[in-house]
Amino acid sequence: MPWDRNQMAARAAEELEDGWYVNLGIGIPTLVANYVGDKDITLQSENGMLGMGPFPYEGEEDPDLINAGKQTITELSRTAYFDSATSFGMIRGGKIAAAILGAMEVAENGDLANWMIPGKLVKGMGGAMDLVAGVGRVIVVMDHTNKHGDSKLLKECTLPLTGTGVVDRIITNLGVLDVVEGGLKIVETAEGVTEDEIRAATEATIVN
Amino acid sequence: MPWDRNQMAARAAEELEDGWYVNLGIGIPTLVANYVGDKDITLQSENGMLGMGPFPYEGEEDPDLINAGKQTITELSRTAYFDSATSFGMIRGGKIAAAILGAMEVAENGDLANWMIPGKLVKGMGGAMDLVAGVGRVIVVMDHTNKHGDSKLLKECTLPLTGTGVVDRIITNLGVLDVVEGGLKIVETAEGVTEDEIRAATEATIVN
Amino acid sequence: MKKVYGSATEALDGVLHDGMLIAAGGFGLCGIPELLIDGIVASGVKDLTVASNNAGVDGFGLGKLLETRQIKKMMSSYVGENAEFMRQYLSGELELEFNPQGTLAERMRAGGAGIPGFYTKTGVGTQIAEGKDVKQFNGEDYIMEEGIFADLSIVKAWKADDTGNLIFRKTARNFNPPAAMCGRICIAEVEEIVPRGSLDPDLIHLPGIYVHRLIQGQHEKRIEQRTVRKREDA
Amino acid sequence: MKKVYGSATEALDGVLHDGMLIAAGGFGLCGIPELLIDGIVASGVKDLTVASNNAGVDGFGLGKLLETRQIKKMMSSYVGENAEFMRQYLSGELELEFNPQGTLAERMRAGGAGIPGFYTKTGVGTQIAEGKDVKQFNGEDYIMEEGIFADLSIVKAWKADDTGNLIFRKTARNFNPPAAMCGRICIAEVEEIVPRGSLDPDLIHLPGIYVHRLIQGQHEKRIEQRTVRKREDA
Repeated sequence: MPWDRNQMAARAAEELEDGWYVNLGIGIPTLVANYVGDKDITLQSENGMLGMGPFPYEGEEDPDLINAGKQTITELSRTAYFDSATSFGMIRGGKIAAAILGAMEVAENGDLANWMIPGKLVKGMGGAMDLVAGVGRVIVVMDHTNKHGDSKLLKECTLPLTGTGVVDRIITNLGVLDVVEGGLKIVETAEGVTEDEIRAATEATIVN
Repeated sequence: MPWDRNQMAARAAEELEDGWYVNLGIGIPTLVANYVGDKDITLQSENGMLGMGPFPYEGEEDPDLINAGKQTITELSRTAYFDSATSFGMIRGGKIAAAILGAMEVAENGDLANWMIPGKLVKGMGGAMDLVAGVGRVIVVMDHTNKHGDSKLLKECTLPLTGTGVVDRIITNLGVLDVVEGGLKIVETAEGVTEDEIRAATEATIVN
Repeated sequence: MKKVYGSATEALDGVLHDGMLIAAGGFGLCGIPELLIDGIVASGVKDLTVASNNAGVDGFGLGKLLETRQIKKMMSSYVGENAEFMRQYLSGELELEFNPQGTLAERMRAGGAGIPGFYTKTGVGTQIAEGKDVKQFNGEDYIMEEGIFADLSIVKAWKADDTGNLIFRKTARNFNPPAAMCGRICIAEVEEIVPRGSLDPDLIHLPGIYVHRLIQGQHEKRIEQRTVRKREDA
Repeated sequence: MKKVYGSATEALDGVLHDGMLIAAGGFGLCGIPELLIDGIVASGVKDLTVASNNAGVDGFGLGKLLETRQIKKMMSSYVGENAEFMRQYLSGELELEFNPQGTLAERMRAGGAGIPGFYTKTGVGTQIAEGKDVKQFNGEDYIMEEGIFADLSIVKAWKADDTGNLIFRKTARNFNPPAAMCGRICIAEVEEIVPRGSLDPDLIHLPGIYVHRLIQGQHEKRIEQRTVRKREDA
């Protein structure tokens, strides 16, 4: 049976190693924070914070304390604040071990498209282009196919790119795939999903 | 009679305007701080401080509080500390209104040489190249001639340059000269010094 | 040299002109210069280019300057939390230059630090790279981005002393320091001006050299996305 | 993930190799990583290139690593407060790359921020510009300087918490933050490690993400130029 959102987030959390500084994108990636267990993970919020805590209790919201999704959050005992130039200095400078991001399309060469659909409302790339260019490891978490049933793992991206050759690993509802020489390699399947089912749902070249 | 060191410093202090942030070089420029009177001048020390105060009282020296000449100093109520990248960001970015610096040679086009004499011990340019390239106004304070009686205001510098076309005004023991189109212009003479005496002591073109 | 002014209108006097480039601090509605935005609305200055990570929401923040059509062009990384913005943009009334968020922040800092151009990997191979210089370092492509040199910076801080030394609070710091750095003139608004000497010189986020004018006032500090957890979750 | 080590030698274990590039914080003898320099002396690692604004004095600071001939090359803005340095330099035993002080600081910050090159006016038309790319912006020449990417950074701070968040004191901050940023590995030495939560998160100068290892110890903090005024001058 394919993974649900929470199972995908839990699987993504396994990617994180003790001591890592990590940036989580909006959507399913945000849920990853619930599954890090007792690993020593420090979350960055690219608007200027390391050590992002959970949502505040009702009545304790602070307008000066938000995350990159503009949601009210809290600080931890390890928290440090800094300005946006410093924040993206650490992103661009490779100090963030990993980013876990959503995507619209991933190509077999690691190209990523997750910021705009031509002809639709374009809101902007925010920090996504900086993150994929800068962080140590880019892990994409997304459904394997779109609502029409078409593969989101493609030979080539059709949408405008966020970055070229940037994706390291893809976690979908069907399993886990790595970007390797020549295409994508199946690393793991969701329980009850076969490699053949993944192949059938994937446009990108699958290599062994 | 030519000005002495303190008179040159006092004359240089007249160049400073209320509200300015200023960087003073080593030597006579350091003395300028004694003559700013009640003008609101904030001194920058390029090792990471705005609002540099006087030397400490004996016994109150702090090894963590030095100026760019590595001398122990004190802080003021307006003081702010920052790192060296930020410090030179404000210098390069033109936030410092003026630097008052010593020099070995100044050319009539504003070229400045004040960091090395080939064949002699070379200690380095420190922050001088950044200062002359970045600050709003570069004022040189130096003797008009060297110990051999040769002019230090030249048609062209003979020593390696600190910056090209960077000097705005020169205050020597004989008077005050501006770098203008075509050469140097005498702005003021020390009391009892004639313009002809300045011309005679100057190799650079003097224009009217 | 008095930096403290009585109001946004007084502080803005003489520094506004049509067609100017303004850099604004803030992220979403967090740490935005509310009072100075109101002052610019009141001034009627127009054809502005505004460099700001976001464009406010309808009726608040930079959204106010969009409603009055005083903005000709935005330089931003993320917009469209604002219906009026989208309407003007889609109808061609408003120009928009997208900048990756980190590139925008660094372009502001670079302008403030006298750096007219720098190389970054961000955006290589994407639309963002179109028309930009490419240079290889260690066999990899980087694109050149230019420093932003604004005519005016408007920023919001928590506290200031009267020399303009600024302290920010939590994530309301965000784009404010780089925005402040890149302006030929910078005006800061704060919640409280304290006597000089009451801020620890080791703990100043932005030295007063960057701040030319200063006002104090009440801030609404609107929350854009109120997210909470219930106490029983604890 | 434990960052705190028991000694300089323990903290340096496994990160040193001959021929490596080390970025060191400090200005003169102020805010220098005394303990880590001693640890590097003890390690015997050699052929080092050291990026540091100054080169210490005879017998103290980086002067110790010069005495033991462990340094092959210095990248500095001001040297020669050190007789042994000058002897080795004039005899050709030691290479020296002069960098304008602000260029050196910015090259370190750039390396730490993933910026491989930037343009500056500093040094245009001087020896420093020789061999460097020139580009015009607004009709004026600028030269390109490259980011410094060090194998190791060694820095000195005042206080740290155990996650590596650092606070500096007065002008001992200087090159330490940019030096810390540009290292693949950064080791910090501090006067005191405090429990996490005891540093105000708004007032951290360098977030722990930049600091991989951490030691605490006694510092001599030698004064290079003791200048005072007499009380009767007051």
